[in-house]
Amino acid sequence: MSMQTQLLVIVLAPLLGAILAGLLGKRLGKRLTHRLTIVGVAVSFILSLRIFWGYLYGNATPVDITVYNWASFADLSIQIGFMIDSLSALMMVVVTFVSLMVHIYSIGYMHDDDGYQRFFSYLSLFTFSMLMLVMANNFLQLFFGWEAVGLVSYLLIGFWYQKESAIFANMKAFLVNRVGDFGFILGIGAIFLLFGTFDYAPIFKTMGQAEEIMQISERSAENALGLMSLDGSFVAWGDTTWPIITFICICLFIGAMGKSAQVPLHVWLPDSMEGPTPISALIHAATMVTAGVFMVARMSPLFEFSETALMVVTVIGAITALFMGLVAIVQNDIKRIIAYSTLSQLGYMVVALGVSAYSAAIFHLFTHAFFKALLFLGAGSVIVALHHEQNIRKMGGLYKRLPLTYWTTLIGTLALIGTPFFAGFYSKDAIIMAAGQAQGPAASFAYFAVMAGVVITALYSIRMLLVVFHGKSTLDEQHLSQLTESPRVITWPLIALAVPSLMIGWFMTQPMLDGDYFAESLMVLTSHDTMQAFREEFTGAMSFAMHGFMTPVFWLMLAGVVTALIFIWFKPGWGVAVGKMLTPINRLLQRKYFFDEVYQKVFAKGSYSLGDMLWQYGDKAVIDDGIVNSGAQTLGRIGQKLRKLQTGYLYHYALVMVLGLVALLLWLILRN
Amino acid sequence: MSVDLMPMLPELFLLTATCILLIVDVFAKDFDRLQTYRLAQLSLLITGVIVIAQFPDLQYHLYQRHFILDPMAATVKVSVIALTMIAMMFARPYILQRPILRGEYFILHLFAVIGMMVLAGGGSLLTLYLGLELLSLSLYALVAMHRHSTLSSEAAVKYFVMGAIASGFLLYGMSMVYGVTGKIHITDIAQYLETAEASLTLRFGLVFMVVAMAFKFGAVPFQMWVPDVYHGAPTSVTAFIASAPKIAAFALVIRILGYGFEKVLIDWQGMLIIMATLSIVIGNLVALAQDNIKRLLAYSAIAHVGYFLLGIIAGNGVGYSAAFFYIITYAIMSLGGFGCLIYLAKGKQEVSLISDLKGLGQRNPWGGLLISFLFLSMAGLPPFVGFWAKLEVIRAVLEANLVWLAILAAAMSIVGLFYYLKVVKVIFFDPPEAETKVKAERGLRLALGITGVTVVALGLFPAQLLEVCRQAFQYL
Amino acid sequence: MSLTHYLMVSAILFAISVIGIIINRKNVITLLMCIELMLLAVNTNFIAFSRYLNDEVGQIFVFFILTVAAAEAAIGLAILVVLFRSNKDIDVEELRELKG
Amino acid sequence: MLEQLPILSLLIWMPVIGGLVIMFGPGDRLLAVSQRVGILLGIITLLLSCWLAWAFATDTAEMQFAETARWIPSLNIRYDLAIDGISLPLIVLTSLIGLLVLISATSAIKKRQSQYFAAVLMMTGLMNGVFAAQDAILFYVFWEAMLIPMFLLIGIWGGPNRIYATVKFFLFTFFGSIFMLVALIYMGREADSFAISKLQQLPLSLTEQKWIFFAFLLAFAVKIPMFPVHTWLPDAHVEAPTGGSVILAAIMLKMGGYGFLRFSLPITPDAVAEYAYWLILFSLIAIVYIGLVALAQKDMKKLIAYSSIAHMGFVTLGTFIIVYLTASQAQSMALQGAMVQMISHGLVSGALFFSIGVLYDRMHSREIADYGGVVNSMPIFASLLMLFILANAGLPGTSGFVGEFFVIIASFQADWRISMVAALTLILAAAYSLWVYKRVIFGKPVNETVARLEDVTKRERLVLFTLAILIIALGVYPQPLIEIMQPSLEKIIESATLTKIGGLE
Repeated sequence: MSMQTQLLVIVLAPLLGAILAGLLGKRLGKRLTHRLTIVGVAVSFILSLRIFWGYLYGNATPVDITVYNWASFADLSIQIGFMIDSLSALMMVVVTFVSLMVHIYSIGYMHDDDGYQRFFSYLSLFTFSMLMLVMANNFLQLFFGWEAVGLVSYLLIGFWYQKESAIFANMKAFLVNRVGDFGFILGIGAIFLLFGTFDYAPIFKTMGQAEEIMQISERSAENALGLMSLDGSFVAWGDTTWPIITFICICLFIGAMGKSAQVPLHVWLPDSMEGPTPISALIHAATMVTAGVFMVARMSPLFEFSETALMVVTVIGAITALFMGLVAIVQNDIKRIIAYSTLSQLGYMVVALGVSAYSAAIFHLFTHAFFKALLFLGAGSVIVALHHEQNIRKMGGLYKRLPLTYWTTLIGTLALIGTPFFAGFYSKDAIIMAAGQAQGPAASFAYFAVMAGVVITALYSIRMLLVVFHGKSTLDEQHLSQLTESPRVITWPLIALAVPSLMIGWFMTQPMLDGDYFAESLMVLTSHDTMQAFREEFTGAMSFAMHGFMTPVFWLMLAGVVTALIFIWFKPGWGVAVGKMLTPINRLLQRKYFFDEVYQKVFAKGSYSLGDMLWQYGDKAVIDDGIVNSGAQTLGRIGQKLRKLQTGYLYHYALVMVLGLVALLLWLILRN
Repeated sequence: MSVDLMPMLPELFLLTATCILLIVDVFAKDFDRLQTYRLAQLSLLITGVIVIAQFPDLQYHLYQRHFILDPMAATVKVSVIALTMIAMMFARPYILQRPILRGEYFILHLFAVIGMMVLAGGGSLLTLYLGLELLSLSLYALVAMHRHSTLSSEAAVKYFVMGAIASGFLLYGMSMVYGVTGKIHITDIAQYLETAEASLTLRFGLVFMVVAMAFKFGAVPFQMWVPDVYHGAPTSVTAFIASAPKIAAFALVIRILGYGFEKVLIDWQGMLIIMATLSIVIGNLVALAQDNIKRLLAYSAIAHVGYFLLGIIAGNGVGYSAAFFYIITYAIMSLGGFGCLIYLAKGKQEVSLISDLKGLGQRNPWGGLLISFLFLSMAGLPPFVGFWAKLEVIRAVLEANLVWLAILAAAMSIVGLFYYLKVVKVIFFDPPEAETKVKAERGLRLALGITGVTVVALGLFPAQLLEVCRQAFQYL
Repeated sequence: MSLTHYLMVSAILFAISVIGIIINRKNVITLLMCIELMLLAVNTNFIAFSRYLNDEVGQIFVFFILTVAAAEAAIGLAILVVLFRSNKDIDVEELRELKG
Repeated sequence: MLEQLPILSLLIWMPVIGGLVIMFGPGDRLLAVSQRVGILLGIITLLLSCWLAWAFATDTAEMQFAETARWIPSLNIRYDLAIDGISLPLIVLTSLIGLLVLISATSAIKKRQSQYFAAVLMMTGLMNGVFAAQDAILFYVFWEAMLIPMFLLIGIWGGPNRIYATVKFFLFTFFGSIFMLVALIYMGREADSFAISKLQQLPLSLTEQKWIFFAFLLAFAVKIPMFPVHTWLPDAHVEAPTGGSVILAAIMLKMGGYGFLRFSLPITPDAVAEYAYWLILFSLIAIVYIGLVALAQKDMKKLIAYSSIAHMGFVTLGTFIIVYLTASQAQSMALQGAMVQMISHGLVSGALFFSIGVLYDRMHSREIADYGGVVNSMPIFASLLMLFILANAGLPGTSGFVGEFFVIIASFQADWRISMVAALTLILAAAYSLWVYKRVIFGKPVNETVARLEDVTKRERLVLFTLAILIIALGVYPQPLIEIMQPSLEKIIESATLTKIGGLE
């Protein structure tokens, strides 16, 4: 198979599955539907893996392929095509693998649902969209994938459309994402202004040349672009000009904030947990929400040239990493805890992006995809076992009943909190080190945030683990004894995800963080190279992990774990007491910093009332009643008035006639 | 001295025929005067054929230049005859149901036609005056024909008194013109103005004459009689008054202003602009406030006169032909409009209020459609002929560089559309109050069909008529 | 007497007739008389001009006017009769069924 | 064989005459015959227009399939028909929508169906005429004549307040176009011809251009409609029967955009340059203001009507932004955006109004509050409506995206602030579209009637699927359409950017 065919198959196989499942699902039946879609995704996965292998161990070079001409006019041609390099290959594997696992898992999870076929159709459609996103070789297609994944996310969050909360959440998700897209499309506009194209390749090439110029002559980015007869800045307002690269990057990042749920556009992600759990694993943990991170990394040749933008990225990431983690501590819904954890982890990735540690960000994305998907699926397994109970306070002591779920979840949790040897450890440590290396106040704040985040992560993760699986069950014995481990279609994916959560770091850390796996796809200016320290320290996966026990990070994590153990395990009463002591903070966290309330009041209600006001006063009162109708009425009234002149008296008529005559005579005289 | 009477053959023939008809009618025994009616139609038809057969290609000044035979006169005659024939077709079933003298009715029409023909061919102030009076006197009598109707007699009195004042004005003006120029021939007057400066007395005379002509059309502020007469007269008479005489009056205006006083264009142009503006504005606005459909049509007639005057204002061939086209097509539409009212009248009951038309579209789709066509045509919407008329006059106004007037005319036509739509709305969208189907006599249906088809056909293919109108002024 | 005097007379006659029509609110017959007066004024004008211009056309015109005036009067009176028959009244002020 | 036929005349007169024949021939007495004849005519019209698209030469801006005949020699008005790349897509769209409206009417219209058929057929023909006319007066005749069947359509088959709506509609549009007539006559006199191509070449001073521009603006702005002369549209839409709304939204509004491209830009380039600032401003107001107003609507049709106005804001924005663009790429992109947006909006708004019609036929209510949970009983319908709603919100992959994307990107080249305000539609359109979808479709069935609704019938499915396929096709692969339009748009750009007053003053 030629490369193009392979790529097309990768993309179209899930799409075909989705279309078949969607249109013919009812006729195909459940079994055939899930088989079809799974085959589709499996084919994609296998082919993706092959390509990935080529980049990881072979010496595959980046490819840029055009599939078809989407639109062309006036020397401009916008084409649909694929750019495959180490970065996209990695993403393809992550997407297809997690998707495949979720497909399989869903056979069990969605078994009794009426919308079974629809669900698989959406899943495959999502896979298609996500692949389009990561494989895009131009901004248009990127935007297509970007919105398409948003759409499927919307559909899946509202999958249970009878649930009022679900259909509220999905709309919210879509709208908040649209706010991000608003920035994104402006970014694309600015890119077109600067480069006159939507394709990655020429953009990256230009920026590569700019880098060379900058290195040779130590100029600023704008200057460098200016030398290449590109306008490095543009008029913002009157005489003010803005550096265009910064504008582009910030706009694009606004898009990323929407998709990757960064503060303040994060509010949709916790609510998105209204969707079925497999979706939370696939879309809202492993893949879609990382699209923003991927995009920024993809655009590293642009971001590298704007200190301002990078600073913004760092700060936003740090805020998200720290404050969203805090919220996770006080949540009681199992899925929401994981959701906030996802937010926090996304914050980590974004911090990494901000400090130019793109490889670390992507690596964390990679490991996170496994362990977070694992955690969600584990949670899903628990939820299924408890007949769709999600409140952790109603759980407890489940480890005996659900051993497989327990052990896999444990692996996931350990990976999440960054226990040495687990996948999460490598990626998170790299990020922390990079943040530590970076200069400037933003980076210092970020460093603090990620360090504090370590404690917090450990705290909420262990809390959840303990409350759910250990402790005293609130269920009575009889109920508890009826609980059984989930079927194999559910547990196998757990195992399949647990393995990489545990081990992936051993194999991948070296090529990805230390090696040159990303050399062709990510651009880092030498002055920004925050991964330097990591590379120096890294000697091998095992030794690095051993070394990990001696770092402050480990002790912070341990502190978190211990705190959790004390509060949950040994002295449950303390928790309540501390909670009481810190009531205001507790309340702030419970209400998630009041973001939802404010947004609801200001934006949702506000724009509705504004619209209503414009309608009532602008359209109805001023234009319609004020001008149109009253204009017509005035004319009618004038007509009525004039009508009175026709009195019916003959002598009046004669008088008018004579007056008319006289008037004309006068006019004649006066005119001369 | 032998005189060639051939050029006057149509007039002479019609006069003879009418006189014979008067006698025939006296001896007619049949109640419905079918014979008289048929003979009247026949004589009109023959007259029309003669006019067409004699259609001149040049302008002839005959009989000591009292009589002009030119394409315009012939066109006016043909259209007047055609419209009168249709008007009589409308009238017959109508008067049969009412206490209206039947034989005389048609004969008066014939006299009016003779008057109009004389008017069209008038080459001197005298012939113009005589033609006008013959027309007017016939019309006064026609309006009063419905002897038991108080409205009708009131309308007749008003029409008569006002008309008499107007002809007094006309004569007074003529006397001044005569006094200054010493001539009563149009061509002589024109010649006089070629050489001499127009004195104030002459101009005063002009004003008096303009006022009289404006009265004939019903231009504001000389429009007061229009609504009352249109309203009070028997509908069939209104239909007649609203159509053919307008064309004849157009001939009068062209003869006097276009041919006679062409040199002092600047004087009468200003007056016409004032009157046109007022007519368009007041006609349209007051029409808006009407609920009687005949009055509505009357006010719309006033507005249309305003538009028609726009063509005259230009003061050149383009303008006159536009005005000519306008007035001919308007006469057709207006005749059709009143014809529809006759058609809809149930027995002795008249259609007077707009609300009487409720649900007509359902009761009688053809009738509803037809009346809507006519109304939309009057509103100047394509593909009906009224559109071309409007286009022509706007073109003429632009020709005269009066852009503001064109814009005003355009703007007021929106108001016009509003009240026409009001009627169309009632016809199609309001539910019918009574389920009665409208029945009508064949001749009436035929006549309506003719007007309706004309309005649409001329709307789609106006080229011929436009060409005829253009030809009428090629010697100017 | 010069032409101007005749013209003055006729103008005054004309004015009287017009004013008569306007201020008469009672009898329709008065209106008819006023109309006749108006035509008289015109005739005076024509004859005066004719004499002044030494041109007989004006006088011929007057003959026509006189004839027409007779016909007009006849029609006017006929209408008056019709009016009286239907309204039992010839009051000008009562003639206001048609208005607006 | 087809080459020899006067194909454009056929596209115009076949439906018109067919409509008359139906009305006065079989009528309601032989309804089955009327229906068949009507639909057959619709199909033939569509096929002919498709043939037109197939035989169209895409590499030239020349007028094609020209027909010419004397009409009114004394005024030099001719019966000139021809199409270029701008007319063609609109004609195909018109024929398609006309047919779909006929198909849906067979079940949706209960009273005086044959007359409805006649009105729709006549409108189809006349609208084809508008897009094909190459003589300004001929154009105007079609432009106005079309109002009459629409007037009747709303007035006879419309909702409770139909009379107000239809009269308002008629007067508003007439108000706009009458001044255009004055302008056309004025230019016709100057050019001694009413051929649009001649008018385009007519040299005009700036003052003349300004007056003419305003006359045109009024006509096209009302039609398209632009803020603040848009208020007829919501009323007309709400009261119109489904087919009326569809035609109104899908085609009639496009005539305004078409007019801007065909008349305003080439004829008055300097005036356009002078006033583009304001037009852009009003376009932006339309996008934001109307978007917000749409959010507050309680009536589905009104909501879609307002969203139409907002979407047409992109057409006007794309059209007038070219004044501020210098790169030919960006100019092309802007105009392409405007045109694609028109075609797309034709499909999307048509589909939306059809969908509302589907609901209305079952529930006899357009109030959003009367609905909820429709998905439970009408899943197929819900999925289709989802697609349309998303296309309305400009989701990439649907046609709704293409035009908005082009316009936003192109206007960024002029001024990023314009682009930013325009991009707000991403949020607003999504908000009102999805919110109405949520309230109507999602949730538990609000009442028994909703719970027992029947899903789309075969006929409805045919209509909706056709539109759905086109919407996706155009979103995924707009190139064929773009290719057709590009040469003609380039010609417009060329004439719009050349000043006309150089030699005059």
